[in-house]
Amino acid sequence: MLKFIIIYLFILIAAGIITTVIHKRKKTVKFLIPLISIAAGLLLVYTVMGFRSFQPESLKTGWSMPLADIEIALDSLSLFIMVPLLILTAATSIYGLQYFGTTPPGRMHWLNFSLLTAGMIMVLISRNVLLFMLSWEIMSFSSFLLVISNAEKDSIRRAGWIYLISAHLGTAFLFTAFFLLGKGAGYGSESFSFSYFSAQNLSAARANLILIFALAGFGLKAGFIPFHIWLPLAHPAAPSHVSALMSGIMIKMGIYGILRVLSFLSDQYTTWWAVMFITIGAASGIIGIMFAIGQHDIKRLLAYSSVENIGIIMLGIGLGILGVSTGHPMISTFGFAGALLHILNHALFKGLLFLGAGAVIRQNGTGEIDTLGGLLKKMPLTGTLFLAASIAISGLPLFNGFISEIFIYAGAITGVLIDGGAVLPLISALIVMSLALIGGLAAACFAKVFGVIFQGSPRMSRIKPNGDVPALMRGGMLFVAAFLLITGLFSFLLVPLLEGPLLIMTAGESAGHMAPLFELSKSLSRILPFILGIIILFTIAGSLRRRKRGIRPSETWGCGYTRPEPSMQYTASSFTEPITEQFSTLTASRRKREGGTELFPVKPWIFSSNSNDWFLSGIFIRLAKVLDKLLSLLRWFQCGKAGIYVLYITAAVIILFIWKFII
Amino acid sequence: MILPELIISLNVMIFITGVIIPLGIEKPLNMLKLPLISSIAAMLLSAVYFFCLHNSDPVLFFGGNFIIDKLAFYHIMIVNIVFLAAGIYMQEYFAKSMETDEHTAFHYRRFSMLWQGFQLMLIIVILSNNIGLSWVAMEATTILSAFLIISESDSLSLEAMWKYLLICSVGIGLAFIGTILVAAGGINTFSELYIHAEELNPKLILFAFIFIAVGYGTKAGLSPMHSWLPDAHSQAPTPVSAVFSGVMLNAALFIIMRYLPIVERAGGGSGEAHSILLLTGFLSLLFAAVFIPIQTDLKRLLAYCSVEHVGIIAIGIGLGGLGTTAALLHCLNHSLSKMLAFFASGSVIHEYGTRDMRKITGLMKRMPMWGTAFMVSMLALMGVAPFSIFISEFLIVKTAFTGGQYLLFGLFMLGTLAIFISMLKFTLEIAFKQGKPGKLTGRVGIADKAIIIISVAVLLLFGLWLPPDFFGFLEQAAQIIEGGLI
Amino acid sequence: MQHNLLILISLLIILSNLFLLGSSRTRAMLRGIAAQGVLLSILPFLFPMHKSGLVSIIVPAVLSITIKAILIPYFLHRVIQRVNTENALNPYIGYPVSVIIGLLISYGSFLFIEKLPFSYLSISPFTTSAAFASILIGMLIISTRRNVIAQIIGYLVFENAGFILGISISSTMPLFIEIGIMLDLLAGIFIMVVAVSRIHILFDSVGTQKLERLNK
Amino acid sequence: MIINICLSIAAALVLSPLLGGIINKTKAFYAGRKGSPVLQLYFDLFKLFRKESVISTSATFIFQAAPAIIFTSTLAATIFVPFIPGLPAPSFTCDFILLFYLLGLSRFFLIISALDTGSSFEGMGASREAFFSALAEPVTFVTILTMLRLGGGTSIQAAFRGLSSESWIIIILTAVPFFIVMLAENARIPFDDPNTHLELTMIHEVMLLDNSGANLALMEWAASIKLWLFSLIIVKILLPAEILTPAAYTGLTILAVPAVAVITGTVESVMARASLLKVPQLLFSAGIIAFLGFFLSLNQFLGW
Repeated sequence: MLKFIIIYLFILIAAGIITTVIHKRKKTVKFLIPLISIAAGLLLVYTVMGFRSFQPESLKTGWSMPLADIEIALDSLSLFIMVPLLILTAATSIYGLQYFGTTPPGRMHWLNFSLLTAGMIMVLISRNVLLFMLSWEIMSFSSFLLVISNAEKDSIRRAGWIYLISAHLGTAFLFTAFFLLGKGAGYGSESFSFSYFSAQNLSAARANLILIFALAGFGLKAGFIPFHIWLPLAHPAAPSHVSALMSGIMIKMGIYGILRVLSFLSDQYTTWWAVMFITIGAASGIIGIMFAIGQHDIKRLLAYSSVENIGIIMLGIGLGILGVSTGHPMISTFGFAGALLHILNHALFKGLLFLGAGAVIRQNGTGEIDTLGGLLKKMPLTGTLFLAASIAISGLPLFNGFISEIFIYAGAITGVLIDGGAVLPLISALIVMSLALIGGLAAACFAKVFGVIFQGSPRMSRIKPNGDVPALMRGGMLFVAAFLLITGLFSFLLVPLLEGPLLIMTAGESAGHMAPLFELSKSLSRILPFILGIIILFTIAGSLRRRKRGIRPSETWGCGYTRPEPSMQYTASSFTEPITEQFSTLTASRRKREGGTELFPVKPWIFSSNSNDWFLSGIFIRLAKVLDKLLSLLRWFQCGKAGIYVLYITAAVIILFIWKFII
Repeated sequence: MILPELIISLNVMIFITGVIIPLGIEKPLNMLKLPLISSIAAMLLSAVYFFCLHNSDPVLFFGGNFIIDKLAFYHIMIVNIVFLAAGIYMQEYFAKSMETDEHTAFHYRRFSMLWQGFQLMLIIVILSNNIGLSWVAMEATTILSAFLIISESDSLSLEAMWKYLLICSVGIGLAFIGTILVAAGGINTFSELYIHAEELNPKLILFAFIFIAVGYGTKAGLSPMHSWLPDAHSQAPTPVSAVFSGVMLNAALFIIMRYLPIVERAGGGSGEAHSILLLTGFLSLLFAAVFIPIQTDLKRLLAYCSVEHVGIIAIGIGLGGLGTTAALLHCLNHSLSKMLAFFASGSVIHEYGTRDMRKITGLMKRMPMWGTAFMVSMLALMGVAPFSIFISEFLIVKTAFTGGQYLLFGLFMLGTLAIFISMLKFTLEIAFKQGKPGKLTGRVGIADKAIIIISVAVLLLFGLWLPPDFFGFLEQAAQIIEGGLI
Repeated sequence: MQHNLLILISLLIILSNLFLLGSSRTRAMLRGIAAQGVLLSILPFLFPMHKSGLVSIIVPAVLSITIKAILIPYFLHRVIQRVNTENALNPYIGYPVSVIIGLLISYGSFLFIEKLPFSYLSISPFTTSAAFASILIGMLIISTRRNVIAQIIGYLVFENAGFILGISISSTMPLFIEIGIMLDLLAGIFIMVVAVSRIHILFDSVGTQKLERLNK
Repeated sequence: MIINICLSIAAALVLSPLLGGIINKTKAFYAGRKGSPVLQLYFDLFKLFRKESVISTSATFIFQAAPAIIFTSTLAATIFVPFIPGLPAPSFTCDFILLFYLLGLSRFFLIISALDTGSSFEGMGASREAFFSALAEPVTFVTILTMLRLGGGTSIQAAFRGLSSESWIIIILTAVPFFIVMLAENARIPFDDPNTHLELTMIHEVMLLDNSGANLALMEWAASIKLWLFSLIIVKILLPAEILTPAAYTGLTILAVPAVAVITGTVESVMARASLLKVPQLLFSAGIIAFLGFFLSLNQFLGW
């Protein structure tokens, strides 16, 4: 299987380079990009088919880089994450082909796109620090270039700036984590090899340090609170299919990294790690969705919702660690299973949501939720798929989001029931509560998004939707949506995929505890299709009845107003007002009013609300300012006077002399 | 073995001829061809060195006053590459500026002569085995290059030149005292000194090394002696800046590298000399981080960036072991990317008519080729993967960490991050901010294109795949600094 | 005899340094530095044990007298004449204080030499300490005088220190290198002088105040 | 199992409209009025099913499909709460999550169907519904968790085993918040006033403004099924099946569910609708009570 992945890497890179070279000949480009997609599809089929009989593979050849060999390997964890990666690659590359319409993307666009994909695949299969970091950086860098593809706008440049800084900061943390991991092997090439990492015995203190640095480093990619700062800036900036890829799968590389590092430390799990993960998870989940609710730009909103979903994944991982550390493999099996499945699920529905958002933006020229409305009539397919993804992301049944959440719930509830010690049940109960709150708020959030964008009528008269998107884009969305439904209804098909990764994550403890997982998914797979069937039957019956009896169309009841106008509709801001008001301390939401104070206004007053991400301004920018202030303490140095400069030289000699001879 | 003598004599002859010929030429453009021709010749000669000597032990010649070993060859290679590229670049550069400036033939004649003299002296610095000769040649580089700075004769460049001259002279003067102190024992070649190092007085040698490190460190741009550097690099004409940053700093560091094994061996491997380099290297990084965020002048920014990278090289050497190898690799990486960055900024400055970064916007649209070169070189300088600087910095921090230098590691990360933040901001603004509409009028010549493509390719290649023998070669060269193979 | 001569010359060098610190005019400084050049050219004769043969004594002596005592002062003289209008030094530190600091430095360097843990340098502690004092005094002049000509003279003092040190503790350099060193110095000063005249042309001043624009 | 599912569904379909009638009768009793007949809702449904539907021109197919979806998923939720004990019921780990998430699904469609017409009144109702239910959800789950701990199992059947005399305080601390949640989820006073239309305080009723005919009937019916479901859960929590024979238990349930409705009616009669700003506070307090109950259910604390 590794062989095919390598071949695919070559296809990707070759296609990227060729499109860059023959940039002008659009026909050939049109031929090459679907190639990426089709190859991804084939590889996906092969991957999924071969999963049952999968054996870990590895490959090691010399590399001219110092201390590093080309060590690549494929284990079930990597393979599992490869699945959503391939699905999204296939869908987004097809989608992206028509996304740009009449203005083609820049020369480097497809090269960056394929490098991003290739980088992610490389991250998944590399087993050597240098190779891993190079792939990691290629992934970050190519996505950075994609983010700034429209860099003439100030906001986009800023987004790219903050994104690359976060990536760089993350790299610094990762260096630290990896160096700590390899410290036992000194300067040898072993110190870079993952196989060494997993074999060694670390002291608890070092394991703690490694975990903290790895969390910070990978967290800056995964984007949980407080490291999410770049997400809401970068996702809106990138073209939508790229956002889909970035939000759907690239941020999961951070999660993958955390899982990988955890697998090195799998004999060291402690309860406080679990508490840390769960705190991070709950905070990201709740704060992320709160911020999402307050947003009025669709892609920004989706970005915050990614923060929320990463939070859910972290909750699952935390639960998994908790289970292992307290000796309850069933909890950890459910926890890790939920987390892993949520990686897949979130990739699917978030990918679809971004593709849908891209379709909306492409057809309307704006992603401002409050200006849109009534798009479902013009874009029925996009709207329906968006609805499906909205239901899925809210964790509601029939679609896939529900499955992973119920796994985490199951783990937590198992934990709640365990006697002996209050810690485990309390933490588990907190997980349940936060998941419930997150779920409810997510439903509110996506009801708002769907309701305001696709329903009612356009809230601004200048918005003139152009009908639905072209065929390839629809195809890309349908492709993802199919997986959404299949995963949601027939989750037992997926559980076997989890077996291998779970063994890795729990250090083999999950081995005898897969049965409850199967049972739960089988029960769900028995009931959910049945419910869906009834719903479909009912709906058909209802429409038949309407067809027979006819319906009387009429204006929406205006509640007594004689001249209702589209601008009187509830907007996104007004929809979320109760929530943003209530939690304004958390989301730093501000209400703004433009207009006079008179009783009978001549000009319309404009109310708007706006939530301000205080993590960026409150933590990171403040830290940067402190750093700058510290540095500026030395700015007298370059005073421009040559005489003084000579004095520095004298001082250097004298100080060195004192240092070396007197002290 | 007569070969090395022959080659070095030929090399000297080439440059002397090169210096003399401009006296007989009238047309400025032809005068500027000479540096190019002599660089090509020097390049070919160094290729000959390589084929004849790359497997042999260090070769001493001219009574032991000169030496060719792997370390020297590596640096000669950097010198020749950068000078060759600068020679190519200057053709277009001066052709463009001739349209606007009213420089006389005298001016170009002087430039051509000084330039070649400068190159010759740098080569002698590197090939010299005699500590006195190293000093003489180094001082000569200062003298010869001073007037290269003020080719664009305005008040700021004069100021920069004055500071360069005064401060570097003082620095080199200190190095002279250090040199004399080292030679007090009666031995005056690096190779002999290394052999007899254990008989030397370790305290005296360390005392001398303080002078040497500060002295040559001044020329190399190590903090706190770097104060001349931003002025000179920013005010000089672009080819000169490129050569300053790409070669001269390395050459000064090279002499320190030569002294290092001697000092350490005399001191019984106590690491005193290394710690001096670590301190100054760290200070360089610090001062770069202090001043980069407030720059407005594009070339000044690059100059401070040189301070940073010299600091990184010094840190690498100061760490020893793998760090030395990484530092050597960093020398080449930095030279290439800085050279490219200066070339790009030179063209940009010419096109926009200003060096104020706030006024240079929309570069990618206006000058796609140079814009790409600028972007790539800046990103490489910031240490973004997959460019080769990432690899060398990675190895250096790895060495620092594994060696237990956690504080240094942390400060290194913090410093580079601070630099990264502001450099990235500048780069993005310059490259992408909405600029004046319309594409450029001037085109990029084929030679310049070649420079851009080759440098970018090498930076990228070395980031992903170091040629197998190359790293081994570097390790052997590093062995010389580590003490071993002189 | 030789020993006493060494002491005398060292003292004279220190005195000339103090004179340089105390003088308020570039012309006066020029005289001081020329005198120092003459003193230096005597030194090679006092260290015959370092030399192998008459040539290696005479060449440095001749070189130093021509370069340090004649050529360089001549260049400086020319440039001082050209910038006649501006002779003042505008020091950061006043002349009396400078002299006192110079005295302290000289005294300190004696102590310093005594304390140094290596004996080579103590062959003639007076000259060596005079050399180290000259280093610092040269730096002091460069740092505190706001006049480029004074800065050049400061640099010369500093260079002379190197020469003294070279003569007194080691003379194992091949002759061609010694010549190179001298030529470098000459060329360096020449370039500086040219630079000064340019500065004067451009700024109509040789004060350093106008040379402080590149400052961040 | 099929029989039990069918029985649960049938009971919910048939008996649920009764509750609304009982509540209204209770309120009438307190107000000293005669009030509408107990079976009024049956009549309403019957009438509405025969009427034609008027549908807004700005509505989409969601608006037309929503009643069916809402009705189905609410009904599907009832199968996890078997009406007759002793018979096998669909039960698996975390089935109550599915139960409440099915209600969530129906709520989601209720909200988007309200938004579909573009009416600002319906939007307002939708907004409140979304917010309050998000706050109610964690409270619900904590109460269930407490019951699960007492019952010692992971499916909702275990929660129905929980009552024992020594833990009565926990039962109270669970039943009270669950009752509050029930009021909130079913849009009763003090969260919402089901008797008024077109007031700014409306939540549930206002979302149905543009529905008519069969659509409205389905919506109303679904709402009463939901009320039925919650009441049934309360009854089941308070009345453990083990201590009675199945027949007696069924009989008792049939009596007890209307009793819950009577209590609801009493609450509605003695309280006024709370200010909207108070609603989150009310739910928070319920949450705190529920969490207290959960806390006590941890064994150590029971040992006191």
